[in-house]
Amino acid sequence: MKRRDFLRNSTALIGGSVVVSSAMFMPTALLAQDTPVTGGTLIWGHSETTQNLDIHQTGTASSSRVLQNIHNSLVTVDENLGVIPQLAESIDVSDDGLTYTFTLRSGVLFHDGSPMTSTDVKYSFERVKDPATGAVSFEVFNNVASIDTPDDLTVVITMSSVNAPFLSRLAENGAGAIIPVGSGDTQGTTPMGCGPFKFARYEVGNVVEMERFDEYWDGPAYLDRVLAREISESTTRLTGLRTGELHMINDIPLDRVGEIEADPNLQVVSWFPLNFDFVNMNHNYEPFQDARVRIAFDMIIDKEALMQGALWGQGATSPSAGYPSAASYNTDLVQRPQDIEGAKALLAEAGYPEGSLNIVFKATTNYPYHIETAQILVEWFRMAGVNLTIEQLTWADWLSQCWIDRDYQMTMMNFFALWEPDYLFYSVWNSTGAFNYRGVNDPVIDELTERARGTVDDAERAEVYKAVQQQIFDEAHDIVLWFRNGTIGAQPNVMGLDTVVHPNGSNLNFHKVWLAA
Amino acid sequence: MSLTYVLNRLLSVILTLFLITLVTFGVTNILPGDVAMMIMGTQSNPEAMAGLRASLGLDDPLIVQYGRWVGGMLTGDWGNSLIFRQPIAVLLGEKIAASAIIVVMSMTIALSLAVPLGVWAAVHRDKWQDTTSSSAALLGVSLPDFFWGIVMILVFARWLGWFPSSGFVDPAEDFMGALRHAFLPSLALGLGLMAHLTRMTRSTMTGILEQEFIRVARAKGLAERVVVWRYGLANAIGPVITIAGLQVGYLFGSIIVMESLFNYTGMGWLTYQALLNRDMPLIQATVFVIAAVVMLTNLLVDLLYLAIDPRIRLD
Amino acid sequence: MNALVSVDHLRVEFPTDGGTVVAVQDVSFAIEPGETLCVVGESGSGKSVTSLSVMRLVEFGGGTIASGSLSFTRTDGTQLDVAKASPQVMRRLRGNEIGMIFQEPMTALNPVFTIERQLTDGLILHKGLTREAARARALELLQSVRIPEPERRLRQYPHELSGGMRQRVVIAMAMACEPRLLIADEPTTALDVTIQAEILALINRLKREKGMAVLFITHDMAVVAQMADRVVVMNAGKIVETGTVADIFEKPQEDYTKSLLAAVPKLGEMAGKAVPEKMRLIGDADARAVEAAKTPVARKPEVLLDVRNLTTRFPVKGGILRRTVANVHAVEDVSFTINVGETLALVGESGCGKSSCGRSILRLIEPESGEVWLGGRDIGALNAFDLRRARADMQMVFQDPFASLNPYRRLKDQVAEPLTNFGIAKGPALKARVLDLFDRVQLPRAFLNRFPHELSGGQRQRVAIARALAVNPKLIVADEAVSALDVSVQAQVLNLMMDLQTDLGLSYLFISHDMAVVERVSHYVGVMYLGRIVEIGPRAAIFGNPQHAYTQALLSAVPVADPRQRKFRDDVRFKPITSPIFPTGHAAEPSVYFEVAPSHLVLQN
Amino acid sequence: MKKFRTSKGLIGVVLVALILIVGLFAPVFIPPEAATAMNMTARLSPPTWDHPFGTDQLGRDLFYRVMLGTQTSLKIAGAAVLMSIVIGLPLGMISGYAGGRTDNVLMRLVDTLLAFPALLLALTISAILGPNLQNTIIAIGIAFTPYLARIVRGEALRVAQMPYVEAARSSGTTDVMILTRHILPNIMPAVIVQGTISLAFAILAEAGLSFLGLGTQPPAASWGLMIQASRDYLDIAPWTALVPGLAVALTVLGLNMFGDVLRDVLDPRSK
Repeated sequence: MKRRDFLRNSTALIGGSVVVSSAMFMPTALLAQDTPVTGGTLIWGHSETTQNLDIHQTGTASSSRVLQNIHNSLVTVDENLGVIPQLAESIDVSDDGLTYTFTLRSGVLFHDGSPMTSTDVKYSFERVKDPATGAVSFEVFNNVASIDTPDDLTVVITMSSVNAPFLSRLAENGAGAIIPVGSGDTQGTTPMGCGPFKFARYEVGNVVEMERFDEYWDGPAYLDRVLAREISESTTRLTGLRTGELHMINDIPLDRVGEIEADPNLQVVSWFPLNFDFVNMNHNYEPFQDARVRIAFDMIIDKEALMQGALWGQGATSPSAGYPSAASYNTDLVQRPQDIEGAKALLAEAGYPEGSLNIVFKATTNYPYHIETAQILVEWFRMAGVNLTIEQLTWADWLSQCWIDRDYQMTMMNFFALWEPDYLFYSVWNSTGAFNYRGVNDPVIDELTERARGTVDDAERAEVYKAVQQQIFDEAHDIVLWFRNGTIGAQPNVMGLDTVVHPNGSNLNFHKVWLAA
Repeated sequence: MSLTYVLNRLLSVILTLFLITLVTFGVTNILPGDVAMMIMGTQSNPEAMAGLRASLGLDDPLIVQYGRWVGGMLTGDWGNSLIFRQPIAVLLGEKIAASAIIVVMSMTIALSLAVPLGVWAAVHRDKWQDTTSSSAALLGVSLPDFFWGIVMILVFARWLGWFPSSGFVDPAEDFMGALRHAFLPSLALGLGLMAHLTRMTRSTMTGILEQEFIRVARAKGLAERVVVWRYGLANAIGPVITIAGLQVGYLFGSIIVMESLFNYTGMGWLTYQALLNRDMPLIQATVFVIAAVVMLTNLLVDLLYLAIDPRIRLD
Repeated sequence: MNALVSVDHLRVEFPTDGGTVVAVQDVSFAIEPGETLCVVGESGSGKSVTSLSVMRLVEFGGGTIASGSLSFTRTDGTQLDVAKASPQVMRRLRGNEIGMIFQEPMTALNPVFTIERQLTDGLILHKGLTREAARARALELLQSVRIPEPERRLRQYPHELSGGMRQRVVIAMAMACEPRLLIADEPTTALDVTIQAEILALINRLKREKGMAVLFITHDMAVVAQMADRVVVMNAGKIVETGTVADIFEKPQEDYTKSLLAAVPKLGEMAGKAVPEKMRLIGDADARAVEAAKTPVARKPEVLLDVRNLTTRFPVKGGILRRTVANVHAVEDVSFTINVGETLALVGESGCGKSSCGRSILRLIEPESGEVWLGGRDIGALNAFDLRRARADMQMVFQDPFASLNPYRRLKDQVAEPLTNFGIAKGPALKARVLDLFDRVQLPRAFLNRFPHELSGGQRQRVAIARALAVNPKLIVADEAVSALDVSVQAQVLNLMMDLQTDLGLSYLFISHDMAVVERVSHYVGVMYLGRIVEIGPRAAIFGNPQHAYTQALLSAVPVADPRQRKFRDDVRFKPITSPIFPTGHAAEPSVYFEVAPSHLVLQN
Repeated sequence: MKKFRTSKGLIGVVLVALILIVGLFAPVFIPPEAATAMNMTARLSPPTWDHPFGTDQLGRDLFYRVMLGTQTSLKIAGAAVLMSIVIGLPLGMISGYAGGRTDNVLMRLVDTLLAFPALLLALTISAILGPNLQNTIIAIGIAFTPYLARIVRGEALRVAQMPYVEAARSSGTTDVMILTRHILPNIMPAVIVQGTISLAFAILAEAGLSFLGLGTQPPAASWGLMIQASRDYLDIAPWTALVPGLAVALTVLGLNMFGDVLRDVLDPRSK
């Protein structure tokens, strides 16, 4: 499955439906689609508030979504999620996997006009590596022994031990973003890099304004400016699109996608996947130490019905959190069908007869559909004789209670679809993984994920990860539910939207977007 | 005497402000979680967070942090927001101005609706007009203000298209635009404020209309219009404004929800973001500033009362 | 020539939730040009409603003129039925052809407008004057009501003026358009006696000068005697009797009028009598016989209360630190004694310190210095515990019968409270004692379980007395205890108090502003002025031979309920009372007295 | 009892009685599952015969939810107001009666609390305590307390100066007795009236806190939670907001009218 198959440009759909209606509704997009026009300001209703604008430090998707347009990375991924050079021209990895030699593109300029050189790369990487910077990706450089710059356009990185996912990790999370030497202190307020747009203005909570960088190495963008207006209230954002105050919005409220799609005056871009969701059981909580309880819980849930209920059908269920189009995705797995009676029996076998389990389910209001999910779960669990009580938490409280203190019994969370399997499986399911807030402690998984790190051969590595997925499923360490669609709603004159979504499904790239007259 | 009165009030305001710093600082430090956790979100890991925490100065003893905070505020150094990486003083400056527009506008709307309605009710006390007016006023407060906010967005922005649905415009750049953007949230807030003000206007006016000087005015042959709207209202303005001043505190609570809804980035929004993100310096600053503004507004209202009512003017 | 006003079978109704209340019915009278008609009656008699009807202001209070006519002769000679006139016509009449003054000078002026604005708006409206012309006329008016510094007053706000001055402004306002009828609704009731004298004289002078008629509403027969040409006596919404002032006072026809007159003490009527005398009551013969059986007695020689150099000051806070910057010298070096079974009256005008003096003795407010000996104990030296005990010996009866009883407690509980406080009685004994107290103050036992609002003012005051008597006190401080009561009720309560004195040997500290009542009930009288007793002595000496200038002024200002002794024909003017506020550290001189006669002391100035 | 017969009083009494009856008896007749049972084929259904008040975004019957939500809303509001009275009443009474330094200190504290907007206070308190019903009640209760304390203090100050209090003191009544027997009954009408009005505000406050995820936890029904959940569907399914909104509106209206009437009725002088 290629992710491109999921990318639907709604203009095509509209074209189909327009045939029967009057020509008045013919979107101009169809008429002028293939001749990009330079100029114009795109007003984007951004679904979240940007915070720290330092690409190395920020861990929030909101800031990354914007900063993607200001920064370029040494490497990035193509549509098939293969690592490709971006600011590097070529990459040479030694056979022992310990030495990486990057040859940089020449003539790349920062927004201040200075050329990008190997010293900037060294500066950027060392900044991320330094724990004092507080960079989210600092562990990417854990095995890096030295960074050398033999000349202006060559960077040589020597590893102390093999780290197979190094390159792909470098393509994610701003780990490979290059900033000019010495600009670290000002990145948080005035980000600067060598991306297609220059940072122009930031009004906290209100707007981030970017303007075209004419000397961009890959050719200047079409748009003069992008105004990213931050409107976190979904109804308000939608109204802004409908009244024409906004050219485009990301994250159409799930229940409204159908409505907007049916509106001939608007276009919808939706893609798959944006993120995956899974139900978490705290492995330190006694009942959940028994795999039978976890499996029984999995059996209680009808994932498809839940997806229709909570996501209004805007997604696809999946038994594994592995990236659906990645080679490592285990296609053999099938989600357990709902079997309330079976679950009851299994629970009774595990020593928890009907009515004996009283469980608090913590859900964060940060994701309203988590609340809906939880409410539906309560009904099914009641049928299975498990009393579920919901506790709604703000984002801060969820992070503090569930993520940091691991003080919960059940919860659910989503992660942006992590296409890089080491980042995904090691961080989330390895007993020492940074994102293992459930306390999963499975020697099998620990062994497999460690082994994958030392496996240089891609196909071989993919098999290891398939085994990991099998183990997670068999033990029901977590209940993986689905991958959710990403959506963009736009006025018909916003063009080039097929290029806007970054392969990772989260970031938006406005380089090739243009406004028809 | 009125100067001493002002100084007196000022002194008690300063004392209360000091108590407010203590409460604010104390409470914010009981809040679970911290900003490092919020900056990193679900991408965090313990080591990275420790580094960030140290670089943000979150590890100092509390008393040092309190001293640094109060000392900084006194010397004008309000520090930086940890989450937005901006100087707090700059942020506050922008956001207070934004909220001031809404506060003033919603209060103006509320007063210009509530005063006539309240007077009307008082004049026709215990008649159908009274019931109608109280019910109309109560309708505003019967539904939460975010409900009215959404209704405003739907009616005035989406269906009628008269006003923008969201956002904030700097009045220095586009004054009319700023007013247009502030109008809908102000209207929604005004409806909520109106109920109490109508009630107070009614009861104040009822009392005043029973006063002897109203009978005297009538005995002079003055028209009822003059008696009520000039003789009566001139006496009611003071108490009504005092209530309006007290409402400002309530208003600063309401704008938290309303500014989020309209994506109108003012003090309410900033405070809420600070709270959500556990941005301690920003929480402390915003909460303190809101409390201070509320107190100073009440002081101002008292002084205004002083100017309006000659009885208090002298002592 | 027509009467100026002719009221014919007036009926005024007030629709309420509980049905229609008839406030006034079948009222007819006429006012001739240039005469003063006094409408007199007790509370609820309908006298105020009548006066408001003439202006048709009654409808703003929710009342309606149900039937009858109110014919008014206008300046142009035409007759107008006020009951049927349009609102526009009424507005032209009000303030222009009919002026009105009200009871409360403190609230009759709009507190947020200047005097000028309030004086001129009627002139601008009715006479079409320019602002300048109206201002000039306002100045003239202020001069005609004899207000000092009229220019300055125009710029001032009401609260900057004293009560007397405010009433002058209200009169000036009413006179602004030179109305042909002035309606005065209890214009002096809220004023001190010297100011009342001034205002009455002013109304008389203006009436004479302008030749206008006056409709004067009052409850005070003494004022009627002083002011009226003719009198209408009202009771319960109806007219009882109408006649010339001489006829009403000398040949009253109706029982109600007679009893009203009987209950009014006349200043000077006690001359040459040794002991207090009970009030005359005209009612059923049996009651009179019982009443007569008890007569007030002479005082006993033993001293009960000995007050020495009592001084009470209230701090005036000021400055940023809220420090005391000045003191109100409420009570300044006051000394007196009260013997067992004796009544000492403290008289004086508002603010003279008489109430503070009473409260200081009970230590309801803490005195600054001085000693209060009660039955050989220094009250001032007692600690909180002993003070509570000592209060059983001295009780207080307050002025306002509406405020002095807790509206939420049953009467029996309120009377029993002091008994339970001191553990004097419990269970059946307590019940018996409460019953006994109710009997003693002549309250029906059916009232035991009632709440205060179910009682009339006089009945409440009896409850207050019963409560005070509960603990068998030796001294009762009666602070204006009968001032708020209608005159007939006042007489009953006073008689009760005198009976109790005879029966129980009580001593009273009788605090009052009413000189005529004081003359009737007291053995000794102290006159207070600015916190000091300026003159004290046996009642006969104070009333018969006043020595201090203030005492003389006070007595001369008291209206006498006798139309042959008219006092206020020409302008009367008394020295205004100065402020008792002194800066901190002000050393007050001791009060030094000289004895004009045995135990008749006068303050040396 | 005449006062109840006015039209306003009648409306108030009837509304309050109706709400109390629903609050008390709805849970007896309606099983709790009725409010949480979902029907994915009838999401956001407008009022029909099956669902007279329509359904919400999860296909739950709004009639059952609003009926069962009555008790929850009343419980929260009632408990919060009760709490503010339990704390605020003695605080205000002592402050008003004692005066002087005690009054100064207490009122300075109250002023400090008053300077923080109530919603901000409630927000912070529940951020510290965590979100559940009990903590919501505490948060609203604390936020309301300073207002009540202020009103009580003013009333106590007024009553403390009444001659009957002076009379009680001069007849040897102790301070505690004066507070309980004389001051308390006389300020109770004001407290009760303020209480009824606060009830209305507390119901709304719960809605406001629900906006932030505090308050009643789903899938239980409360009016505030229902209004909060409706905000994303106001344009396409207005009944989801109108049903609970109307319930709150009628309650607020009823309580206010009832409060006004209560003020008159409680005054023994007006009978």
